[in-house]
Amino acid sequence: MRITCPYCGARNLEEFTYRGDATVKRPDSLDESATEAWVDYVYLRKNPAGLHKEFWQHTGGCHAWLEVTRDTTTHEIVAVELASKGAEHKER
Amino acid sequence: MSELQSLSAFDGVSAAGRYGNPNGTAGVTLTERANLGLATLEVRKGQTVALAEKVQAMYGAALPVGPVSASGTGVRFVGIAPGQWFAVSETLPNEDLAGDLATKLQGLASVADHSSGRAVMRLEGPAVRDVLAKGLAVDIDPSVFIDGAAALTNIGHIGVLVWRDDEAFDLTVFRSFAGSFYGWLQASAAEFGIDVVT
Amino acid sequence: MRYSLASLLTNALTGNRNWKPVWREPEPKPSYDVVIVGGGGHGLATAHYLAKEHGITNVAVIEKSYLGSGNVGRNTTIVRSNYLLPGNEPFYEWSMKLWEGLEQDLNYNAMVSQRGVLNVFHSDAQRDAFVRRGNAMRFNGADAELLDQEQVRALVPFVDFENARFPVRGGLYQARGGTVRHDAVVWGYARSADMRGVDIIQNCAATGFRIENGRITGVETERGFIGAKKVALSVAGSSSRVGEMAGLRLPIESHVLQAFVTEGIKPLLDTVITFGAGHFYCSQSDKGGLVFGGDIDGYNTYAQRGNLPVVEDVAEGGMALIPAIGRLRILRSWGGLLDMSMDGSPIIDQTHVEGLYFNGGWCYGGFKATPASGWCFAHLIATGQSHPFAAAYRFDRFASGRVIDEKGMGAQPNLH
Amino acid sequence: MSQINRLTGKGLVDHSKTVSFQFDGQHLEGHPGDTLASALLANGIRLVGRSFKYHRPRGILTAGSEEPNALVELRTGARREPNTRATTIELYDGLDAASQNRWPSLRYDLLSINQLASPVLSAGFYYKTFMWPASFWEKLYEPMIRRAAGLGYPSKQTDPDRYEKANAFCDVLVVGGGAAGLSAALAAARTGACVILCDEDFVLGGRLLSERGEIDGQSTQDWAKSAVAELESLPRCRIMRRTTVFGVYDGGTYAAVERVSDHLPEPPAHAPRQRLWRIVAKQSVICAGGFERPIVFGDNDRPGVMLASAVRTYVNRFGVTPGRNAVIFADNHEALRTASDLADAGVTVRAIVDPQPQPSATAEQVATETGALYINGIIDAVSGAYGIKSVRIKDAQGASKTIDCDVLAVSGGWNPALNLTTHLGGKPKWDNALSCLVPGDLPPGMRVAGAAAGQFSLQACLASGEAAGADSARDCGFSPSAPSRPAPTEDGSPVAPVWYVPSSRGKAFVDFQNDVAVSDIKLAAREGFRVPDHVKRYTTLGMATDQGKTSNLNGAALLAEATGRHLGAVGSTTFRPPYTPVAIGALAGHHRGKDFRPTRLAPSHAWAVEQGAVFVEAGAWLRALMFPKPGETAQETVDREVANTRTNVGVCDVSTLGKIDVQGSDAGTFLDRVYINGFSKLAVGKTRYGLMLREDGFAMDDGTTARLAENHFFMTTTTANAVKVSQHLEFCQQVLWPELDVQTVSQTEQWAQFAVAGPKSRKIIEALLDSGQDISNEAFPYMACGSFTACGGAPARIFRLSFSGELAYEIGVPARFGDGLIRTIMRAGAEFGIGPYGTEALGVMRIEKGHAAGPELNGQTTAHDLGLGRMMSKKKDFIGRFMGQREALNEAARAAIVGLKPLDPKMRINAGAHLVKRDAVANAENDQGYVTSQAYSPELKSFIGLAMLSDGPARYGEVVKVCDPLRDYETLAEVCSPHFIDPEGERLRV
Repeated sequence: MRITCPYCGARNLEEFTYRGDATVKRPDSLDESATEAWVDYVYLRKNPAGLHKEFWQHTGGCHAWLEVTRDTTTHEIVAVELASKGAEHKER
Repeated sequence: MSELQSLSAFDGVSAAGRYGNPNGTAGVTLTERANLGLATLEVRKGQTVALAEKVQAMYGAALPVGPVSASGTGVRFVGIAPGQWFAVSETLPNEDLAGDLATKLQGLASVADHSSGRAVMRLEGPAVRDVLAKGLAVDIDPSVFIDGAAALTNIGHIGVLVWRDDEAFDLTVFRSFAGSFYGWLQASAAEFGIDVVT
Repeated sequence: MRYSLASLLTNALTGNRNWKPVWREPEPKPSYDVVIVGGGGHGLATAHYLAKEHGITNVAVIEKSYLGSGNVGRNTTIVRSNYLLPGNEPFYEWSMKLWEGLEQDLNYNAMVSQRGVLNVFHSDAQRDAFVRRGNAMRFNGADAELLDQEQVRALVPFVDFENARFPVRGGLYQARGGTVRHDAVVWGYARSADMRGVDIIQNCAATGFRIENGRITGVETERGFIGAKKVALSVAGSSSRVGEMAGLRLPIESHVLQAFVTEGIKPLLDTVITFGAGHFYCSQSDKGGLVFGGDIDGYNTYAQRGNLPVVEDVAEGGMALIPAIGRLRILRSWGGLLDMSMDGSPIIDQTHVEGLYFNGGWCYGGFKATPASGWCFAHLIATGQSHPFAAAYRFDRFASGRVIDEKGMGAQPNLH
Repeated sequence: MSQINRLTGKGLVDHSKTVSFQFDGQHLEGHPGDTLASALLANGIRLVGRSFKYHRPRGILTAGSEEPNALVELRTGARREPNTRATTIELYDGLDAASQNRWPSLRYDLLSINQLASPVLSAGFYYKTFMWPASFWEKLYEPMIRRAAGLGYPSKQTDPDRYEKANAFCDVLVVGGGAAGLSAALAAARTGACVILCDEDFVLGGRLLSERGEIDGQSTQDWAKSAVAELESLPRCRIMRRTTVFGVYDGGTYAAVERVSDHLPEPPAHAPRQRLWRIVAKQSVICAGGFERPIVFGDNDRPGVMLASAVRTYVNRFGVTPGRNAVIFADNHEALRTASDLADAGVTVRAIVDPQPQPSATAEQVATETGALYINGIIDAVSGAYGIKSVRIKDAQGASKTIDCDVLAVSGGWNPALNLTTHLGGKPKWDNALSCLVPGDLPPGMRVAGAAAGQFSLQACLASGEAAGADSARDCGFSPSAPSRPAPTEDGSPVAPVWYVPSSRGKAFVDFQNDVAVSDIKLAAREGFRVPDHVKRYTTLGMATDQGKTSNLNGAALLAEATGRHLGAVGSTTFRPPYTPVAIGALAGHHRGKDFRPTRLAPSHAWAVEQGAVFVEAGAWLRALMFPKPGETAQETVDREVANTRTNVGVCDVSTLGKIDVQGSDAGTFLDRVYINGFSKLAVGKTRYGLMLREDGFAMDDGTTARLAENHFFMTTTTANAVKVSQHLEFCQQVLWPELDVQTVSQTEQWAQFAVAGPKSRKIIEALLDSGQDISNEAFPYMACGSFTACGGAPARIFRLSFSGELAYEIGVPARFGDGLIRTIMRAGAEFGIGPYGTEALGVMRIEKGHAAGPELNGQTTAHDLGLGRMMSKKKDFIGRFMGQREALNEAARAAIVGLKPLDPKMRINAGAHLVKRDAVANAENDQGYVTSQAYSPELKSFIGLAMLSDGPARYGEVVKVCDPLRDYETLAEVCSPHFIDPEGERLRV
């Protein structure tokens, strides 16, 4: 499998480190009532057969964290973006 | 300067000479590039434009966007990651480069010294691409990997930053890996013969 | 027909014309007491123990493909009970005991071969971790021995003791561990369940579940609706896919584990060996091939195949441990879909749907767990109570924090 | 006897040179260009091996990599290669091969008695017996089976040869250098596209070398030569001979193995034996050719029975005839060429046997031309166990006739070699016209041409190859010229294949190597194994080293008949990598032995070697474990190093700890969120200990972080977790809080860092520092840090930290000065009795101080377990905060860290031992915890240990039993505080 890093270009699988589901969002850790959200965030996964948005880090290259959209039945990769996208506008 | 002896990363690792296939001219020549100034700079939040302008003004180099390198007066800036560059200098040796960058780019980039943390070597010769192909999973065909092109990747389980300088390839690995990397290089270059110059 | 040397001889004399099918191929009945989804090792074992231990025989096992087409036919056939944590060790030791009596129980030779399982270590820290594990095994009545370098050398003289990057300093050895002929496990359980009246229905994928006010009433399948008082899911790598039809969101990811076999050679390796400094474990099949594997590919997948980096990683581990295998050739590689749970340990539990039971999250442990998994799942289905050996395998451990994390890797399936 | 079956002047071998070799100790000769198989045949040798189960005598069936029978042990000693196909071994001078799976000899093999028992040894017989008594399986049955099973003997010695890996990139990869492959490569390469052409053979041409056709007025052999010449002249085209593409992986990745030196007695100096190629191609054209099918009939495995196409290969390419009297048994017209080729080579063709229902005029004519008898009928029986002597032929009318012959050329038609098209999950589809499976859906970027696509005729191969090559180049953005070869018109009327001859006598084999016969498949079907995968697993059909290349379809046909289904509906098993077996060594390449993984050396390594240090692997690092003096035991060394550090001063290289630079205006906030305790309020010039959790609330790593400047922190991690922590921080930065102004970068390699510990450490640091810099207790108290210059201007960072519990400093300088600094420290420390200490002594001292390390930070412990629960800030957000609060992670019953003192100080507290109450039995119910670390404390003159004990902190003073049944050891120990020495930390602050 080859992943096209938005910065480095297409590289072999061994350069990337997998983390998993990129659709989960970290809840507020100060909200003591968020137990269910936290259990879901840390432990529960959709694990779809088909398109899956997932975190990879290009640890063998630029160390960028990526959001890769990949078909788990064919391994076809349909999109790759930097996970930090939009950081610039977040700061405003 | 300090009375402490300064040792290069290849000290005790490589010795000058001809290795591997002894026939004909060596397929590759290895030259260590010791005492270079090496540093990383990472842009501070929201300072991308300002940093580029400052680098242009101070070092006469256009900070590259993407994995290529740009040379200014005495300093080469190699793109290694979004908002991150690896700076290399002969004129500002060892710790000097990081100091110089930190002062001049104050507030625009976070600078870290790597002059001691990396081993830098130059590989050239008729078989250089064949030797590198044994570890480098990146297409270095001249038509693709043009002069100045750079890649942060792995060779034989060792992280390596490589950039092309005309027909030569400069490679950097972390200092502690110098011995293992040299072992891989010797094995991979053996069939072509390798000249080690120091 | 009972299997024996006598039956072999008599049938040989009649040109082997009188052997009967190992299992029937019945049409599905309109309804059953229990429908087990998944005709793999765990599903069939569950059917066998439901019938044999609990007298529940109005049971159907439905399989989307052919029997044993999943992980039970795609693993490296290793059985062992060398676990560390209280939630796991009693369960796997019970599984070991069931393996030891399996062939007589099933009247089917699954070639349970207690040739020993050796885990080598390379450092004092690794040794201490193995000692902690070995003592946990002893505390639970399992067998375990700590071997020094010389004892390891005696078992596997061709291991690299001279020039290794990570020298072997000793090992943890379980003599009762070993290998089992994986397909025979499928056929043996299927034959036994079938003889006890269980309907085994191949090429019958579940397409949905009928749930009426919180209670399961049956399974929609490719071959029509099948009513059921209880439905039991035992679908390993397809857990999330099938579970979703019943509204389950599971602490599970599907990953691929590759395995390899070499050409058949005369006996070389008499035990099962696991490398502690790389990803490599290996045994030699009775046919002569070295059967080995390593780490999972490490990304979610439903394709039963992996990629090249892991192939190379496993080969490097193999050469580092046994440099004599360099000229042996890999004949075939394959991949199995692992139901990797978030703490690396399985789940055998009821679901929020009344009458719907779940069995999954087996990670690497599925094959060796087959008998105990079937035993405990059958107990849960029959009695509604978790079996003591599987008491820790519940969904609620993730919310409570009582996770069973053998490797201490945390909530990241591909690290277990 | 020398080469009695060599056809003088024929073929591509070099008749002018001879090559000598050995088979089973017999000295023989061949020519350069031979394979072992062709050379054996040239010498009249037909008996080459024995089958797997019945040990039946076997000869040579094919001329390619699909060979199931002629497997030998090639080479001897450490280089012995079992199961090597005689048909693919390139003959070299001095080649030494031996037959296998026979004892005592190939001709007289004891286990051939298995044949007599074959009715009992039917498919799956072993599942039905060997069950009583259970214990006999390991003792008796299995060893017996294992000895009989397997084929060749492996070498048990280290493989002496080198292997390597290489990467290649191209526009178009062409797999196979036959008619289709050469056309494809030409069409693509002529456009200027970057093309790689791989062929498993040592001469390119494929079937072109084996047939006597014509292309563009040239012989096929000459055309192949000129095509190769043109390809070699094209700058961006690379031809890789002896290179098998064995696997297709995602993203256009193709794995190939190049047999660099296998055609030589041993690899030349500096050359590897084999090389693994990882080829990344934008487009690929699979031109792997096809496999001819045997016909299944009684005793169809006798030496001398050979595929018709293989016979042509031996005659036309190698100038060898497999025999002098031939019979042809084929259901198709193409095989008739075998008769003509043999006849023209001066070999007597006795008969052409045509099993088709209707007689064939064409066949009859060829028979007349070749002086052979034409019989529309079947082979009824074969005689000659060690080499076929005659065949009995039965004609359509039932009349039978026996004909003497020494070679029987068989053809049941062809199958495409479509294996590579299915590696990514593509399913082959049934083609009724061709009566075989053809490629189905192809992976992105892949095309198939020639026989591999079911285009069997020469014209079709050339045309489909050219088209596929051109289209592939076009898809890479090049512009090919218009096709020069018209797609051929319908090539011959398809005939229904004859799969097997039901009426013939003797065992009829489907899978030769594994001895799977027609009866086995019928039995499997009878027992309910009706899908190909079940039949395969039950009978072992297609599991042999040829993976069913010559047997799968015949097996499926028999299964179809046995289960009353149409063959197209039966389906097939799955092809998986590798296409042909691949040496494990090639897949490992350089990475074996010491090169398995790289080794990281610390800045003081060379110096430590000079001191005679003993080293230990710490992840990728080699660290000094201890510095023994002559005559010391390990325990004495460690005791000395500890005692000296506690009484005088010691030095230890701690450069391997992870060091991470954290900068930016939000650096403090960032650290607050990754550590359980706060850092944003840490004063500049101060250092603080911190603990990190995973998001699930369990401990991940710990270390100290120094604030060098307002916006500049310097974090240290454990050696083991350095990489993991970096990646974790990058995730937090880039994914969780991209809005923060924080930059992190690893500085592990930049700084050589040494711990100087002991009552006299300050004197040494003072001696190192350049004048005018004050590190007195007042100016530079415990946990202080700062930047200084040392030894004449070297930049130095000093941290007043202590892992040992003594007055101690860590001094860091740029790594290039590391070697110089350790030598200077030793010189400066000499007068104070300085001594180096290794990780073992370091471990002892940290245990004496109760500092958690790897064994405690094992991923299963929480802040509470480590006695750090109170550090968890209630006010702020941090990783692991929420899940870390779960009751199960904080309840008293959890095992938490304690110290253990043996009642008898001479008794060890074995690490890994479990803990039970003093009088309790050692079993699971009573298990209350485990020992994580143990050491001998010279100061306390006692063994001590750290342990995780249920409700431990509340049990100080209680005596527990330390149980290590694994090592048959027990002792009693008192639970105490983990801080054995200087619990108040006074020594740190002097």
